[in-house]
Amino acid sequence: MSTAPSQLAIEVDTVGASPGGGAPTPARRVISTLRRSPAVVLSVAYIVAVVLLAALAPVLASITGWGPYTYDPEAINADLGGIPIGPLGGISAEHWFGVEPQNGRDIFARIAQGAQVSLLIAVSATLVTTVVGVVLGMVAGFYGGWADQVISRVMDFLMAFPALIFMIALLSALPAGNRPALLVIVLSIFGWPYVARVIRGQTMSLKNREFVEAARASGAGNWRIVSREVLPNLRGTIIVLATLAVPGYIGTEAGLSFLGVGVMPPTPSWGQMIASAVGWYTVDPMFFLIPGTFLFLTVLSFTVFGDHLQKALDAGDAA
Amino acid sequence: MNTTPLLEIEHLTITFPTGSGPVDVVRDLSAVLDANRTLGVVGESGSGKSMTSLAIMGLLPSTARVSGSIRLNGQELVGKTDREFRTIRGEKVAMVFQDPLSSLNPYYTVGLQIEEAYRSHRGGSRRAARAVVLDALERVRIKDAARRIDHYPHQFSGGMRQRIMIAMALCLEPELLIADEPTTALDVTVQAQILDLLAELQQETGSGMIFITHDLAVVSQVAEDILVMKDGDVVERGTAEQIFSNPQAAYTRSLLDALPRIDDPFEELRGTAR
Amino acid sequence: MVLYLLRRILSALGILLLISLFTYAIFFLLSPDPAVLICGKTCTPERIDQIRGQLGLDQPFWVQYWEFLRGLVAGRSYGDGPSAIDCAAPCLGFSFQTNESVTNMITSRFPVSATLAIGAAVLWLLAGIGGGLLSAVKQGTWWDRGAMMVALGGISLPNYFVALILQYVLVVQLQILPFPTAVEFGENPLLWFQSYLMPWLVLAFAYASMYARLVRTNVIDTLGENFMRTARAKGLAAPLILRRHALRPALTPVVTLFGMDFAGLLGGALITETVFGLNGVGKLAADSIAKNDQPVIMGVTLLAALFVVFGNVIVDILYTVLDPRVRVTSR
Amino acid sequence: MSDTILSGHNLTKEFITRGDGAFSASKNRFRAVDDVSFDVQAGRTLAIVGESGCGKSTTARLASKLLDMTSGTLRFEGEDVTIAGAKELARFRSNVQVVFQDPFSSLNPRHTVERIISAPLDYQGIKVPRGRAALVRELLERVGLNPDHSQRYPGQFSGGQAQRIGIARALAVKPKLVVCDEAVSALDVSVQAIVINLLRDLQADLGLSYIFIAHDLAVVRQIADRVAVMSQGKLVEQGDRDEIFTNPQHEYTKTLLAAVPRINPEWERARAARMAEGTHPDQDVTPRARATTDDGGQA
Repeated sequence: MSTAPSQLAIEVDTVGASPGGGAPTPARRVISTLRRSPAVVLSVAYIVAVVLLAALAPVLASITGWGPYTYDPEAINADLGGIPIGPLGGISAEHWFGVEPQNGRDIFARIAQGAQVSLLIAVSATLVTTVVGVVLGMVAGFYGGWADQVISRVMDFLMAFPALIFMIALLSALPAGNRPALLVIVLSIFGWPYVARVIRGQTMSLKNREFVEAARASGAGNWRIVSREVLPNLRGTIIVLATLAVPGYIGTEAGLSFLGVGVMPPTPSWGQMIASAVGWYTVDPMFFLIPGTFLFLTVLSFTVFGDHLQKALDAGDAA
Repeated sequence: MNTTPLLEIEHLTITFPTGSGPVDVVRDLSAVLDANRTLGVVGESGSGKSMTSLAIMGLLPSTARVSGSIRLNGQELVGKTDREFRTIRGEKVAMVFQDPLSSLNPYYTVGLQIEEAYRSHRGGSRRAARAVVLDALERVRIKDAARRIDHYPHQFSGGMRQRIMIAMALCLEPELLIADEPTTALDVTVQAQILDLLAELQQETGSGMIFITHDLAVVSQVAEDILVMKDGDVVERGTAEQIFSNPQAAYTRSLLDALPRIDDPFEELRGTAR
Repeated sequence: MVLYLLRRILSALGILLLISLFTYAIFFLLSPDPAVLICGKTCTPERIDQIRGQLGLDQPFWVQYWEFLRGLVAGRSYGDGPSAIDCAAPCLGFSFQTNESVTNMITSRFPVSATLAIGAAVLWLLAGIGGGLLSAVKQGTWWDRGAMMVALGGISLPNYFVALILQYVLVVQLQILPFPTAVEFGENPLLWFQSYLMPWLVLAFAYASMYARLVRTNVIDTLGENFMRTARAKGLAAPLILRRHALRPALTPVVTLFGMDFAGLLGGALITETVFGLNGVGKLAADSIAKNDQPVIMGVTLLAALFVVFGNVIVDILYTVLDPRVRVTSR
Repeated sequence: MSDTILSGHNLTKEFITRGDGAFSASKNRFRAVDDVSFDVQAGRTLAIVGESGCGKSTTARLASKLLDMTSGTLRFEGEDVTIAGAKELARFRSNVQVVFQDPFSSLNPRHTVERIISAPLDYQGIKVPRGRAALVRELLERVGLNPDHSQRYPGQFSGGQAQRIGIARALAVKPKLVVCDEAVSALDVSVQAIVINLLRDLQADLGLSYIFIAHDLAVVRQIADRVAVMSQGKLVEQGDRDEIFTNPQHEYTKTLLAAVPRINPEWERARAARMAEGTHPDQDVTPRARATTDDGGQA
């Protein structure tokens, strides 16, 4: 009925041309789009490598013979204030990424161990914030009324909080205890509103779509409508939000650890490794370059993957 | 009479590249339009009717390939650069679109949006332009124009917004007005007012008009000549009387048969066809 | 309009009150006894009791919180009689470490944070908006791809990592810049500029990247709007179309974002200030956290919250000015 | 003589709108439907017409119990369903189904056609002895779609096809009344004609009753038995179709009818005469057969 925008005629053709049998599901179409982008393939490959590195940290340590906490006095020059022996921060067949100044701990082992810690924290925080954010966002968006009022006010409040300063203050005041678990809790408290806000908005617009009314007219109750009509349409958004949340939490965890309130030594984390390298950056730049590069590439890969995922899903919706 | 017609389109073909090879959205379209006359272009969605008007305005996406000839007062438009088209757009050919709300910029007053059209072609002071704008708003029967000139698009109703679009198109007194589904988004009573207004204004200014629509009943009221389009092809052309009283193409006939009528002379006929 | 403003400010004050309550409660519950901290190692139980009495720590939580609030608004004095210490409004108490007035500590550090924030903001607005706009207009070209790749790097690189790289390359290797030092502008303008240059760049890089991506997306979305087609159909010149019709809708959301980001930075750029040793509010926060100096942490948190909350109010008001749809529907 | 299947008495719906501008928090009451009464006869079609914002869609939602009314009573087959418990509501839902305006928006894009069509059975816990898949195939065929397409997604169909899927869904629970809310407004003329024909055929075969909401009077003329005209929330006139179209009483109805664009009657007569003579070479191209292929219905 409307005047044809530029592609209309063309789209009609492609719709008609789709093969009779097993049509591609939306998910399969997205995956095949993503596989065509070299940036996505590289990112995913890198993420897989880091996950393997983290998962196999103990195995790798036994292969190289150096654990993350083992000192190697032979690898450092005590006379020169403890800088690593050899070029590039002591990179050698024995220590693949060199050693830490002063105590000679193997950087490769600590990177692997740090990957485990960082990923564990980021993924856990992502899981918690996604679940909490999706549930509260859908409740607020779908039911509206006082439920929405309460949830929205709490969200406003948490988002107005100077989160970083407060997280630091809170973490510094909290007892040592299980640092990674504390980090997950603190990150989640301030992280869920950002998920909930998006989910709430989308739920509100989905709620007014005719297919939700159609389901109601078909005799569906609220629970069925939420779980079977609304949730499947939020799937793409949730996946994108979660993918983009992971690098955010990795970065925040690293920042907090860099400031000395995150993961506590001797447990390694990438941010904390960079922090301990600050005093050495003039003489041993590899000490901060290696964990920094790992951190950067990890955040980058998740962001690239998330960006492309979002684009692919949007394109799928438009078609 | 051997004068050049206002608009002459010959063998116009518009092609878009797609993932599965090039697709013609308009194929070998020819048409002639004289001043003071209205050419109706009818077709269903995807028939290519809007593409033709965008080609005349030079507003097709840059990926589109255009071949054939479009001559305005004998001047060839196909192949002109975007910069060259600027002297045509607004000044010689103006356009009214389907959805007046999204066609107006929500951030600026309607006065400014009409004024900038005028001033970018004629120059002059803002004060002088404002007088022209006021006059244009009054000509499209906007009540209390002196106050409404400083209002924003969202403060007007759908019909009023379309009047503003028409005022914008007419303030430069173009020789050709292209109305692309100008009443589709409007209620039937408002549609009637807008159609009347367009007819009156055309009589005043003597401009030519291309009226694009999917609605056969509407086009029968406004157009003297009609093109029926389907999938990029012109399936039939003729005067309104020819098309409606003696359609030749099967497609035109099927469209006419399918058209629901308010006073239906075919009631019995359709009954037997069922 | 006045009513709206009033309501908005009231709700902002409410949020601030809640934040102060939460912060206060958390420190009240979680921190070790401040009296012990102040007193030091050689301390008698009597001395501790005396300090507690003077600071009002022997009072119940609500009384202490109320006193704190009253001090903020009306000022207060610790202890009584001739030994009482006066603290003028807005009173945030005294540092446990240095006994300095927290209000003074913050006001003396604030200019550094403001300088950092303003300088960085100028850079990132120029680079972010300019870069994003150019990318949008030249969509799909090498410039666009290059700029977006740099921006992707900018949002993925932790700024302390960038800081270390910059310092290593510019200061250690190339020796273009001196080691950053704390210099007043009046003392040595060149050195002052040089010591701020890297922090500005580091901070601006991250924000510029974010803004460039946002501006690009917004401009591309706006270019696809129907009213852009109308503008072209009117025969307007391309620069005018871009300047008037594309930019305003595309940049209005950027104003919101900028308000929030800038307000956040005024409350202190923790990491950047710490890395470059700039004595701003952010570094004050980091230092006081390290030393568990509660009144200072409390003060800095409240200041940051104040900026964020009122930044929010200002942005909302600005929005009603910038977007006529929000402005007029309300009448 | 037909029985009344659904009747609404003095239906009123008020919405409380919060001043959505930034500066006001005042609540306004807006009466979208104001004291509207109607009866739907079994096997017949009641059309409700009016311009945008007149309250006709809200009336449709009240009649299908998608919205709760502020006041008034709704009876289905004589039984008061104004306030329905879970059991009554379930019975109501299995008797009254809805077809919506936007064929794409009304189909969940993430579900297959089979799941969409069988959803009402699922939601109402209705068992199908011969299997859902078989029923879905049957329904697809009934509305003129290829039954082999049941595993496709809505995005793979044209507008007219998608609207047929919506109709098939409405038919799944064998309802007695179908509320069509602007069900053909979003379709091209030729597709519109096919869908209207389909609705008429279904009415004849299954004895369905319709409430047909539309803004297009010409469409209403084709399908309605009775017509109700609404303006600004009120029902201004109601009567048998021919009465309303040939002898409207209310000023508003007259304005509305006068505004409908018409083809010059002389041209129409000339064409009718030619068609009656059968001078057209390809007389066999009936609108229906022709347009079915355009729509791709059985393609």
